[in-house]
Amino acid sequence: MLRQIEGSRAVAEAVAACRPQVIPAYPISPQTHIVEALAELVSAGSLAPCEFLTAESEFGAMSVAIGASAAGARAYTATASQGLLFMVEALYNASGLGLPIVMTVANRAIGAPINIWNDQSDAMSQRDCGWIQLYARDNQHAADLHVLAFRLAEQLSLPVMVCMDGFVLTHAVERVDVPDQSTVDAFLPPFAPRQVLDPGDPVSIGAMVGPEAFTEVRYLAHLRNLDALERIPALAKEYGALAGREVPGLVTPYRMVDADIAVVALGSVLGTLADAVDSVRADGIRAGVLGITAYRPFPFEQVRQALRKVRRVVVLERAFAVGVGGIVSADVYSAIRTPLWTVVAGLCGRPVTAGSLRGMLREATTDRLKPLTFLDLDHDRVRRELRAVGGAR
Amino acid sequence: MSVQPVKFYQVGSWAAGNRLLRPEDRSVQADPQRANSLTSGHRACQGCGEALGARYVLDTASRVTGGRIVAVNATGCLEVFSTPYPESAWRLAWLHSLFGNAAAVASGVAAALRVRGDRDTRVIAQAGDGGTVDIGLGCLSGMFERGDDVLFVCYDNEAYMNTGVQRSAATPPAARTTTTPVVGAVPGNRFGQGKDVPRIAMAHRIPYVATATVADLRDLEAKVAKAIGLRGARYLHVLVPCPLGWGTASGDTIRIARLATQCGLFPVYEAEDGTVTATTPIRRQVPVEEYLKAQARYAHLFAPEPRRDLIDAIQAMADHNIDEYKLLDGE
Amino acid sequence: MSDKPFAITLTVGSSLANKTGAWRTQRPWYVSRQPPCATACPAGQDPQQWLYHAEEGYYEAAWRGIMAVNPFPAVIGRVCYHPCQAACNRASIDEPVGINAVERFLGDEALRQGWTVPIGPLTGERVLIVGAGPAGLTAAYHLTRLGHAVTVRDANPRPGGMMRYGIPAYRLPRDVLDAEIARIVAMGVTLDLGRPVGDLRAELAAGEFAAAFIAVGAQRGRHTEIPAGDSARVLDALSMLHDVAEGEPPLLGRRVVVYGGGDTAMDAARTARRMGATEAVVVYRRTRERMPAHDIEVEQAGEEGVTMRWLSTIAEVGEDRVVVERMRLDETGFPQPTGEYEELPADAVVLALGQDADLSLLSSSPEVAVARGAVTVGADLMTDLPGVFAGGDVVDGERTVTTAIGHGTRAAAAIDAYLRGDAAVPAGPVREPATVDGLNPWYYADAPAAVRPRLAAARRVDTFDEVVGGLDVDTALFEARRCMSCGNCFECDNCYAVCPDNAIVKLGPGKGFVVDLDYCKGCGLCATECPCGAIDMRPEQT
Amino acid sequence: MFQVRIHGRGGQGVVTAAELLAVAAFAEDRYAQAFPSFGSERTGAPVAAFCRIDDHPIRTHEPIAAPDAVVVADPSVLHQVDVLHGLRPDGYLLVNTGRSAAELAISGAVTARLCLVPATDLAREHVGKPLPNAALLGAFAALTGLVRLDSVEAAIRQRFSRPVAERNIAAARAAFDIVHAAQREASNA
Repeated sequence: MLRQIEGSRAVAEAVAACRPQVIPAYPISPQTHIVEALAELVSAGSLAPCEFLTAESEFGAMSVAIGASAAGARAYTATASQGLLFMVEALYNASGLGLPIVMTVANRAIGAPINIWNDQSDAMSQRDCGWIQLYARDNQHAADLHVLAFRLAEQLSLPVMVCMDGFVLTHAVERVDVPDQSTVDAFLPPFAPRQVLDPGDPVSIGAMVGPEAFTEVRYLAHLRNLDALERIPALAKEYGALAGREVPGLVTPYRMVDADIAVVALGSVLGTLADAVDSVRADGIRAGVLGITAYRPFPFEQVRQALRKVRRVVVLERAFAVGVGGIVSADVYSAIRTPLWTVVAGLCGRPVTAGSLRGMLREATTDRLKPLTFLDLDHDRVRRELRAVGGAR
Repeated sequence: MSVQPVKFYQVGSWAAGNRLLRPEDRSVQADPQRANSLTSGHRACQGCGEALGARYVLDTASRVTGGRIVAVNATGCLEVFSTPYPESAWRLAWLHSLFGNAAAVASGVAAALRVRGDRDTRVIAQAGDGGTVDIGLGCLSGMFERGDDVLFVCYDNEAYMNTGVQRSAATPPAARTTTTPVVGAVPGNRFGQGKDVPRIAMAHRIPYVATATVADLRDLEAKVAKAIGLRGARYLHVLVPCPLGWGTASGDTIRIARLATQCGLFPVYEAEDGTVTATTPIRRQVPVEEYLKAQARYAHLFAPEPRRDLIDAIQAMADHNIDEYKLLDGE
Repeated sequence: MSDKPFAITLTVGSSLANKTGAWRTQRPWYVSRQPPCATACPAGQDPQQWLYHAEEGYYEAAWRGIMAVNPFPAVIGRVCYHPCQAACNRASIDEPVGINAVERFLGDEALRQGWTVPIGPLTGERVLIVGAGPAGLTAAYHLTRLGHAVTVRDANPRPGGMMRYGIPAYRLPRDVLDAEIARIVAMGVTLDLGRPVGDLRAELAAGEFAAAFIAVGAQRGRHTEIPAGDSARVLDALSMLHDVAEGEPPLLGRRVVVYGGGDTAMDAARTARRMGATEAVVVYRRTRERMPAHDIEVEQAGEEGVTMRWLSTIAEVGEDRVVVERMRLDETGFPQPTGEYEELPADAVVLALGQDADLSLLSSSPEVAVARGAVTVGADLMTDLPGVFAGGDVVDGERTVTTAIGHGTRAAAAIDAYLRGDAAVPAGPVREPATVDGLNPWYYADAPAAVRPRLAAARRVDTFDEVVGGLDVDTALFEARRCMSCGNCFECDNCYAVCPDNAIVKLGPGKGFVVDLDYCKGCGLCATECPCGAIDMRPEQT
Repeated sequence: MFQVRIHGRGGQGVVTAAELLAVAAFAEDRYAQAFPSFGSERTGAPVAAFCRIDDHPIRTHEPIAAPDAVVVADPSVLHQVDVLHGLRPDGYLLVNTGRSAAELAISGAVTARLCLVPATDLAREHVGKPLPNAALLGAFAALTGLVRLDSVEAAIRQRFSRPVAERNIAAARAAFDIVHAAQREASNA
C-alpha cells in the first residue's frame, strides 16, 4: 500500500511481513526507529509468533541471532556504526557457519571522533566478512531489498546485510509502497534450514578446521557467495513482478547509453546524482550514473559491461581507506582495468549537494579532477592545520 | 534392640553404582545404557576433569529429558578436543560459535525453540572459566537478566588451559600460571583478586545456582536434574581439575577435586532465587596444605623454603568459606 | 552426510575413528587380592567371599560358602574368638565387620531352614577318625562329602569333644551343637561312641581302614603340687566342666577359688557362679595383661561378679581357706615370690592350669614322633606313620575350636589326596595381601557395628541360658554390608563412571569389567578411585 | 519543486510539522519528502526540519539550501540562528508570534511575504497546550496556498487520536482564517 512514511517504519513493516521468528536488538542511532517499530509490532501481537529480545550488546544481539538461526528460526537484527564493529567477530562466525541471518545496517560513520552522522564507513569496513551486502538507493528500495534478502539468504544459506544511509533514508518521510503480506507470502516460503540443531537428528556444528581443509571451506564459501550474482537479478525480477514495480538488482544504469563520463556510486546519493547528471547534460556533458546495489558479491561482469563504452569513470565514495583512498574504486578498477577517479564525499553527514556534484562532473570532463579528490574539502582549514603542526607539504 | 535401617555401607551413596541398588537408584554413570554424550576418541589429555564433567552433566541431562537437549559450546579446550575436523566426539545436537558468546547463542536457540512451540527440548550452554567469568560474562549476565530458558554450565579449571595455562579471573591466589609466574614477594597469582561468579549469578535472582565438582558424582547429577526441571536462567559451576595446568597426576583428578571441597576452598552449595538453600558439608576435613601440596602450581609454597604466611592466608580463605557456608555443620 | 556444510558440520560420534589407546604408557589391570580376614582365619575360611552373598540376602549361598570349609557355622559363630575381625581393614575406618555374628546368623538360619549338604559318589575307601571333637567331626564331614566312608570313635558317650565337655552351655547352647553334629551324622558318618581307642596300631591291623586321623584333643587337666589338708576340696576344671555337661555337677560350696588364667579358668569361675557360689575368685600368678584368657571372657566374668587376684599363687589349701602368696614380675616378666602371704576363704579350689593330650593310643607306635606332648606332623598333617594323620589339640598350635576345624579341613584334603595317591594337596593361588593403604576409604560410608544384644548380666548367674544373643535379619544384612570387599571388585561401577574416555566396558551383573584398550589413555583414574584396590596400573612394555 | 524549512526548538514538534506537511501533500497525490536536521539535539536546542513538495518523484536527498518558505515556530531562535539563510528573495517567512515585526526587530525589507501569526496563543486556546504546529500549518496553507486546509486536516487526523486531532484542527482553522483575512485586507488596500 502506498504510504507517506518514515523509512525506518517502512523497513520495519517490510521485515515484519517476512515473518521473522527471532529479533534480538541493541539500540544505536540511527537504527533505533526500526527496532522500536518492530518491538511495537511484536508487543501488539501483529507480528507473531516472534521473540523480540533486548540484547546486552551488538555482539550479544548477533550471537542470539546465530543461535536462533542455527536452531531453525528466521532471525533478523539491525545495527550501525560502532555497533556493527562490536559485532565483527560474530559477523564472520555467522557467515562461516552459513546462517541466513538478515540485518539492516543504518549506515553511519565510525569514531573517533565520536559522531552519529551518515556515511558508509561501517558497512565498508565489513565488506570482507563473508556477508552479502546490498545498498538501498531510497526507502522503496530499502523496503523491497529486505524481502529479497530473506529469500536470497535462505536460498544460499548465507547472511545478508541490507545497507541504508542513516538519517538520510532511515529518518526521511517519503512515499513508499510498503510490501503487503500477501505479496511477501507469495514470494517468500517458510524457512527451510540447510542444517538445524535437532535432538532427533543431531549434528556437531562449528568444528575446528585446520590447514588440511580450511582453504577448501573458504573457496566453497566464495562460490556460494558468487552464486548470489545469478540469483539476485532473478529474484528482483520475480519480486518486482509480484509487487508491480521495478526492483533494482545488481546494478542500475542511468542515462548510460550514450554516456562518456560515468559516476559509480552506492546508496541514497544516487538520487541526487541523477539530478546533477540531468542538469550537466543540459550543458552538453554526456554524463551517466551506475548505481551499485550488490556490493558483495561484487558484480564485476555487470560493471564491466555498463562501463564498456565510457571514457571517464568517477567512483563516488561515501567512505574511504586511510592511507589508500577509494574502497569501491579498487573493485571497479579490477572490473575495468582502466584509470579512474576517486571522489570521497559526504563523510559523517556532510551534505553531498547537486551543486558540488555538477562541479565535480565539469572538472572531470575537463581533466581538472585529481585522481583522489575530497569533495567540498575545506582546503584553508587543512592548510592552517598542516602549518600548525609544521607538516606543510 | 534397635533395628538400624539397612544402608549400603559398602559404598554408601558415594560410589557411582552398587550391585545392591536398584538400577533406577544408581547414578547415571553406572548405567550401561548411558548416553555417552561425549564419547571415546576425543583428544582430551589423560585424566581430563573437563571431559569427565561434561559427560556427567550431559548424560544426566540426556537421561532427564529423554535425549532432548541442545548444547552450545564456547571456544576452549572442551570445544577443541571434542570437534577437530573430521571427527566429533559429541553424540547430541551441538553448536560452537565463539569464545565469549555461548550464553547469547544459547538464548537464541531457546528463543527459536520457544517460538516453534518446542517445550521439550532443553538448552545447555557450556564454557570454561575463561568463557564464563571473563570474556563471556557480558552475554552471560544478559542471559541471566532476561531469564532466558538456558542452563549455563561453567567447567572451572581455574585458568586458560587451551592457550597454555594463562591466568583467568577464576585463578586462585598464589597459583602459578604462565602469566602469574613464581617470582617476587608474592609468587604466583595475586591475592584479593578474581570473581565469585556463582554469587554474581545469584545477584541476578535467577531460579537456580549451584556449585559442584567431578568428585561428587551423585551431587552433580542431582543438581543437573534439578536444574533441568526448572525453567528460566540457571547456572551450574563445576570444578574440574586440569592435570596439565595444575601439575597433578592424571589419576588424581577426582582426588584433587575432593580435597578442594574437603579443605573448604571450594564450597559446594545450592541457591534458589538468589538465596543459598543447601550446602554440602565437609565430610573429612583436611588442611589446605594437603590440597596445595598435591599440585605443582603451588610447589613454590613449600620449596625452597615453606611460605607459611601464604599457606596461612589460603587457609584463612578456606576457613572463611567454612564459616560462611557452615560447611562443618554436619549432615 | 553430503548435504551438511563441508568440515564445519560433523557427524556425531565420528571420533570413534580416533583410537586414543595409542597414547597409553600404562594400563589398568583388574586384580584379586587376599583380604586380611581370610589370611587370619585359622579355619581357612574366606569371610569376604561368603559375606558377598550375604550382602545381597542370599543367605543359603553364603552359608554354603562357609560349609565349603567349616561344618559348624552356628558353633563357630558363638565360640570363635574371630581373629578375622582383629585383622579387618574396616577397623581403620570405624569398627571391624562383625563377621562372627553374621556367621552365627547364617548357621542358625541354616538350622531353621534345615539346609543340608550333598555327598559325592562313594569311593569305597574307609577312614578311621579317633575323636569326635571339632577336628574329628570336621574331617569326617569333608571326607564324607568326598565319598569316603568314615567311622568316628570317641571315649565319651556323646560327640562334640571340647565343644561339649569344655565349653559351658551359656556360651554354646547344646541344641545348637547337637543340631550341627546331627547334620554331619545324617550324611552317613558312623559314630562309635563310648569306645576309646587304646592302641591305634592294633585298631588299624585289621586293615579295615585305609587311613586314620588322630583328633583325641587335650582332655587331661594339668596338676601342680600344692600342700593340701585331707579335707580340702580340690577339683580339676576340665572334669568339673565335663561333669556339669553330663548333668552331674560336683558340690563346690559357697566360696570357690579358681586357680589359673586361661579361658578354662574363666569358664570354671562363671560356671561356679551359676552353680550357686556367692564368691568366685580367680587367682593368677601374673597380671591381667599377661593373662592368656581372651578379653571378652574376662570382661563377661567380671560382669557376672567373678573377682580376680592378680600376681598371686596358691601356697596351701585348707578345709575352708587357701593361703595365697603375692608375686612380683621380674624384668623378664616372670613372676617371683615375695614371701608375703594372706588367706582367702574357700570351700573349694578349682585348678585350671592347662591341659595335656592323652597319647596312650600311640604307645605301640614308637615311629610316630611326639614332642612336648604334641604329635609331630608335616604340612599335610600326616604323622611319620603313612596314612596316619593328626590334628586339633594333639598337634602343636593354638588350642581353639576354630583351629581344630582348620586342621580337620586340611587333614580331610590331605587324606583324600593320600587315598587317591596324589602327592600333595593342591594349594590355592597365592594372592597379594589387600592392605588398608590400597583402599580408597572415601567411598565407604561410616557405619557402627550392629549391636549384639546381651542378656542382662544379672540373669546370667543363675542360668545357663546363652549370654550373647544373635543378629536378626536386618542387622545381619547391615553387618554383612559393612564389608569393604578389600582387594576384590564388588561392582560399584566407579571405574566405569570415572573414565574420561569411556574406555571401561561393563559386562553386566557378576561379570565385572574389561578395559577397552582402543581408547584407554592410561590416566589411572579408575585405579585411584577404585574403593577396594582391585585395579593396578601396569606399565606398557615399549 | 517547493522547499520548506521549519525552525524551532527541540521538543516543539518541528519534525512532526514537516512530516504533517508531507502527508498533507501526499493526500493531494503529490510527491513529498520530509526529514529532520540530523543530530542529537536535546530538548530546547534550536532545531530545523525540512519538507519538499513536487508534482514529480523526488530523487535528491541533499539538505534544503535555498528554501521557498521558512517557518519559525519559536521567535526566540530568530536572532540565534540565521533563519533567513538561503531564503529566496520572494520567499515566504511565517513566524509564530503575537508581536509586531518591529518588536521582533525584523526589518520589513527581508521579504515581502512576511507573515506573523500567534500560533502558540491559538494552540493554548484550542488545544490547551502551547503546541503551535497545527496552527502554523493552517497559517502556512493560507499563506502559500501550497496545500489545501482539508489536506492539512486529513494529515492531522491521520496522526492524532480523534479528540486531540479535532482540537488541533480547530487551531489550524483559526490560524488559516486569521492569515486569510489579513491577506484579503492587504489585497484590498
